[in-house]
Amino acid sequence: MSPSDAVMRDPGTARPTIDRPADYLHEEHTLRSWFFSTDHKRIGLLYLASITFFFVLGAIAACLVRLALIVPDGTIFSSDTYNKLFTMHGVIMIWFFLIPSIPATFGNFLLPLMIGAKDVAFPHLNLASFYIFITGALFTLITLVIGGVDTGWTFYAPFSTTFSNTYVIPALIGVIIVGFSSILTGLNFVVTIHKMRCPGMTWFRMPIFVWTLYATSLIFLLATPVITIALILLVMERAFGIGVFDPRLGGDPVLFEHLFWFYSHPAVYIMVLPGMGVITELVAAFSQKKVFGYRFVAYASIALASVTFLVWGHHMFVNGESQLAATVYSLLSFAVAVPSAVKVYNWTATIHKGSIHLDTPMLYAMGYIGLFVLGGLTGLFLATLAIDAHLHDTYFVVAHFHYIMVGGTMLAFLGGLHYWWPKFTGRMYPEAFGRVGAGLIFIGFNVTFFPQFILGYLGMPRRYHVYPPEFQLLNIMSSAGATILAAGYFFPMVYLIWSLWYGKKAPANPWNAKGLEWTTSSPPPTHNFLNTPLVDFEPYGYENKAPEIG
Amino acid sequence: MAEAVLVGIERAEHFESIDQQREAASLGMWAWLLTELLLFSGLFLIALILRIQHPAAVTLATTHLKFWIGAANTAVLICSSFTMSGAIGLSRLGWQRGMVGCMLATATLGTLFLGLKGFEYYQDYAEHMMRFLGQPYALAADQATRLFIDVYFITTALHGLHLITGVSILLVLTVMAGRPNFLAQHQNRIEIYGLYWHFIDLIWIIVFPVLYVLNR
Amino acid sequence: MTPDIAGSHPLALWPAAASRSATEVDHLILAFTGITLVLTVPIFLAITYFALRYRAGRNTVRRHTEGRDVKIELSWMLIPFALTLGFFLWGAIIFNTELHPPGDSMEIQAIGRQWMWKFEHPGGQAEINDLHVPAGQNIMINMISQDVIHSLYLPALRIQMETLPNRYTQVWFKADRPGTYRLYCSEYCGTDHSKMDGNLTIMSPGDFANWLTEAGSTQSLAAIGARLYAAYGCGGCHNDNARVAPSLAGIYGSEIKLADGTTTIADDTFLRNKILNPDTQKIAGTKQVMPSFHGILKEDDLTHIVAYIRTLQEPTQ
Amino acid sequence: MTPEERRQLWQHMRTPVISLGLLMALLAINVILGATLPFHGVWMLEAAVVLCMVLVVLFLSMDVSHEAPLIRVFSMLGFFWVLILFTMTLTDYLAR
Repeated sequence: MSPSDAVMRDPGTARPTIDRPADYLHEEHTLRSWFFSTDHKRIGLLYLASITFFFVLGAIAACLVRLALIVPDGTIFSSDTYNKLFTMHGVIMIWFFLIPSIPATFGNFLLPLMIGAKDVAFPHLNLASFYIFITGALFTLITLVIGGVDTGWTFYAPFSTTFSNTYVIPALIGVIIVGFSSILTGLNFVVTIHKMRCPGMTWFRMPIFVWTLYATSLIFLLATPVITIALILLVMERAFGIGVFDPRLGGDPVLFEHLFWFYSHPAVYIMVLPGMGVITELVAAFSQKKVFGYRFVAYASIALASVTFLVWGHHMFVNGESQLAATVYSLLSFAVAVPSAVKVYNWTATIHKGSIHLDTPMLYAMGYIGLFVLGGLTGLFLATLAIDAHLHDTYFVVAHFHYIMVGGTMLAFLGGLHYWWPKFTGRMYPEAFGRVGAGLIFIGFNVTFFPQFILGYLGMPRRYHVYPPEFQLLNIMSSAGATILAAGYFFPMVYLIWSLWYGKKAPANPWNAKGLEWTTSSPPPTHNFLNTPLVDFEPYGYENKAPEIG
Repeated sequence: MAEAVLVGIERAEHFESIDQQREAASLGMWAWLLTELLLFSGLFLIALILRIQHPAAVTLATTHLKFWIGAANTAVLICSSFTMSGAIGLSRLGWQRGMVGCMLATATLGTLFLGLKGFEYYQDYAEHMMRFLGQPYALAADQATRLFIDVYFITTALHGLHLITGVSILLVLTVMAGRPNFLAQHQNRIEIYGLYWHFIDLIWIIVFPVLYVLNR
Repeated sequence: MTPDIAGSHPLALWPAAASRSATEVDHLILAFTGITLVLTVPIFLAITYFALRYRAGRNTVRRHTEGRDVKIELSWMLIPFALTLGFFLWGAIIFNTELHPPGDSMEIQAIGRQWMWKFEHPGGQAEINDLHVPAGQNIMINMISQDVIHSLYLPALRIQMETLPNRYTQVWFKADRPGTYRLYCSEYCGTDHSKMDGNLTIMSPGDFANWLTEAGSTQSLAAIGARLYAAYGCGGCHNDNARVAPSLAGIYGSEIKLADGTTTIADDTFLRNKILNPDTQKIAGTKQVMPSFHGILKEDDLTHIVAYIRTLQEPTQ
Repeated sequence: MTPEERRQLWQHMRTPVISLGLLMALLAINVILGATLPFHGVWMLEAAVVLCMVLVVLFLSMDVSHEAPLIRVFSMLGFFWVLILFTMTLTDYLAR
C-alpha cells in the first residue's frame, strides 16, 4: 500500500493533502462506511458480494440435482429432497442471483458514472433497496435451513396452497420482499436516467448499457407488483384459508398462472436485457469500433421491454387455454424475437472491420453471442404451438432457458465483471487465467446442457427424479459437464479475489475504451468526477481509420 | 390571516439544481404510484374473472356487502382528497398554519374512513361472513361466493393498510411541517405526499364500484 | 415385466413416432431447425472469421462506411421474421387439428390424482397408470384432476394436455403404429411426480378387442387391488418391516383382539370398515394413526383392495 | 382575511373545488344507479362514470395537466399496462 494510505488510516496524524483525491475504496475503512454507505459504488459492491454468496448456494443445489440424476431409479436422494433441491436452485438462482446480478451490481456501480452524475437520484432509497434484498434473502435462507420448499420456483396453486406440506410461506414472503428491492431499484434507475444526466448527455449519447438498464427498470416497475399480489394471495390462501384460487370452491388455479407469468416472462427479459447491454459494451470496446446501428439497438431494448408483456401465454399453451389466446400468444412470441435478432446482427456487424482484442471479456462476449442465439431460437421452437405440445415441461425447456440464463446472462455477467474489474477495484485480473476460465465455462456449459435438448425431444419430462433407464447415458453426460462448469465458475472467483491484492495496478482506461466511466480514475473518486463532465461527443467515439495500419 | 413564510426547497448534495431535485422527486413518486396501481390491478382482474365465471355467486355475495357504508366512505375520501389539495395550495402560498390545519383535517377524514371500515368489518363478522375466523359461513349454500368475499376482504384490507401507513406518515409530516422554516426547505414534500394521498383516493374510487356497485 | 419400449435403446436420438400427426410435428421441427441453422450458422462463422481477420495488429483494410444503413437493419429485421412466420402458421394449423376431436372418436375417461393415472374405457374396464388403445381409430381422452394440476404426456404421439382440478380438458389422437410407448405426468405435482408414469400400449383392433374382454376377467380384481394398494401408499405403513401399523400378511380370516377386549374375525366387512373409518373397532396394543379413506376410495376401489389383502399370505421365511 | 389574500387563496383552490364538486356529483350518480338498478346493462354506465372519476382525480386533483410531459406519460403508463393485463387475460377466459 502506498504510504498515503497508511497515513490516512492512523487518525492521530493530521491528514496530509494527498495529490489525488481519495478514491471511494480507500477513503474510509470503517464497517459503518461500508454497510451504511449511500455511495452507489459501495452499494454495488455490497450487492456483488451477496449475489456471489447466493450464486454459490444455487450452484451447490444444481450440483446435487445433477448428482441425483446420474442414476435412473433416484436412489441417491429421496424424492422430497430432490424436489426441494431443484426448487431452491430455481428460487435462489432467479431472484437472488440472476435478477439482481447485472442491474443491481453493474447498474448501481456504473449508471451514475456512465451518465456523468455524482450518484443515483435517491441514494438513501438505494441503500434501503439493498437491505430489503437482504431481508428477503434471510427469509429464503430460513426456509432453506428449516426444511426447504418443494413447489418448484413457479409455486403453482393448488399444490403450493393446499397439497404441499413444506415451508411454502417463508419462501413466498422471501420472494415478495425481494420483489420490493427490485421495484425500488427500478424506480431509482428510471429517475436517475431521466433526471441526472450531465450536461450534453442526450438520450442518444448514452451508452447502450444505460438504455438496457432503462428498459429493465421499466420492466421492474411494470411487472414486479403483479407477482407481489399473486404471491400475497398464495400466502393468504395457504395461511388463512382465504382462497381465491381454490378449485374446491370453484376458483381457477390457471388464474394464478396468468398473474404469475404476467411477471415471470418479463422477468426473463429483466435477466436478459442487461446482459445484452453489457455485451454491446464489450463488443464495441474490444472491436474499437462504433456500435453498428446504435439507434436500432437502443430502440430494440425499449421494444423488448414493451412487447415482452404481451407474450406470457406461451407458457400456458397446454393447460386448456383458449385456442384464440394460444394463437395470439404464439404469433406475438414470434414478434418478440425480432428485437433480439436485431441486436445479434448488430453485434456481428460491429465486430466486422473492427480492431479485435481477444481478451477475456471479448471471449465471454463471443461465447454469449453463440449461446444466446441458440437459446433464443429454441425459444422460437417452444413458441410454435404444435412443437410446444410435445416439448412443454420437458428437458428441452430446461436446456432452452439455461442457454439464455447461463449461456447468455451469466457469460455477460462474467465478461462485464472482468471488463469493469479495473474500474471496481483499481486492479487488473490475470489475463491468461481469465481466458482459461472462459474456455472452461464454455466447454462445461455445452457438455451440460446440449444433451438436455436431446433428452427433451426424446420426451423426458422436467423435474423428474426417477426417469426411464434409456435416458441415463445423456443424463450422465450432462452431470459430467456440470462438474466442468462448476470448476469453470470457481476458477474466476479464485483469481479475481487473488487480484485484489496481487493484481497489477489498473490505469484509468486499460482497454482504450470510450465512455464516461473510463474518463475518471480507477477506482473512481467518491463523487465520480472531479468536475461534472460536459458531453459534446458521440457515444463510442472510436475513429474510423485503422489505428494499426502498417 | 397568515403572514406568508418563505417557500422553497433545499438542494441535496448530489443534485445539480433545485428543479432537477423537484422533478426527480415527482417522477419518483409517480413511478411508485404506477406500481401501486398494478398491485391493485391484480385484484381487480380476479374480481372481473370471478364475475365472468360465477356471475350469480358474485351478485349473491354483493348483497351482503354494505353498499351505503362503502358509498359514505367514498365521499369521506373525496373530501380528504380535497383537504389535501387545500394543504398543497396553502403550502405554495406559504400559509403554514392553514396548511397544518388542512393536513390535520385530511388525517381526521382518513381516520374516519378507517373507523367506518372497521364498523363495516364488525358487521361482516356479525353476519358470519368471515369464514377464515373459523365461524360457520353464512352463504355456505354457494361456495363460489366465498371467492368473491375473499377478494373483497383482501382488497379492502390492502387498501386499509395503505391508508393506515398514509395517515401515520401524514401525522409525522404534519409535526415536521409545523416547525418554523420547514416550508423554506422542504415545501415539495407536501406536494409529493399529496400525490400519494390522491392516489389512495383514486384506488378506492375504483375499488368501491368494482366490489360494491357493479351489477348488485 | 418392463415390456420392450419401442425406440428406447440408450443411444436413440429420436423418439418413436406412433401417429401421423407425430411424424408431421417431426417434419415441422426438422424444417424449423433447418431454417434456424440457415439464419444462425452464418453469424457464428462471421464472428469467428471477423475476430481472426480483423485482429488488432493485423494490417487489413478497416475503413468502413458509417452511412445510415436503414436498409440493412430493416432487411435483417423483416426477413427472419417473415421466414419464421411460416412455422408459426404450420404449427398453429397442426395445433388446430389437435384441439378439435372428431365426433366419432372413442372416449376414454382419465383421472389424474396424486401420483397415479386412472383410465376408464367405455366398456367400464379400468386401468391404473397403463393405457391400452386400438390402432387406427380416433381416440379422445377426457380428463380431470382430483387434486393438483397434472399433465398427461404421450411423447410418442407428440401431445400433452394438463388435467385441471376444476374442469375437463380433452386430447385426441389416432395412433397407427402398434407397440408399447411411454406415458408421463409432465406437470410437477409433488413427491412422486416422477413415479406417475406408465405404458401406452397401441394394439391392432383385433388384439384390443380380446384384451378388452379378458381385461374384465383375468386382470383379476386382486391385480388392480395391488396397484391401488401401492398407489395409495398403504405399503408405506403396512408392509412387513413397517413398525407404524400391523402387517397385513395373512390377516384375512385371522382373529383380531380389539382395544375394548372383544375379538372379531378380519373378514371383508371388517377390512372395508377399517379402511373407511379406522377410528372404529380400535385394535388392542397399537396406536390408531391410520387416516380415513372415506370419500377418497370409491366402492369398486375398496373391493379391489380387499381382494388384494385376501391374497396376502404369511411371509414364507 | 383581506380580499387580496382571499383572491390569492381562490386562485390556488379553484381546481380542487371543481374537482371536489365533480367527484361528488359522479359519486352520487353511481350511488343512485347502484341503488335503483334502472336497467339491466347499467354496469356499463357505472363503469363509464368510474372512468370519468378516475380522469377527474388524475387531471384535476393531481394536476397532471400542469406537470411535465414525462409525468403525464408515467401517469398514463400504469393504466395502459393494466389494460394489457386485462385484455390478454380475457382473450383466454372469454374465448374458452
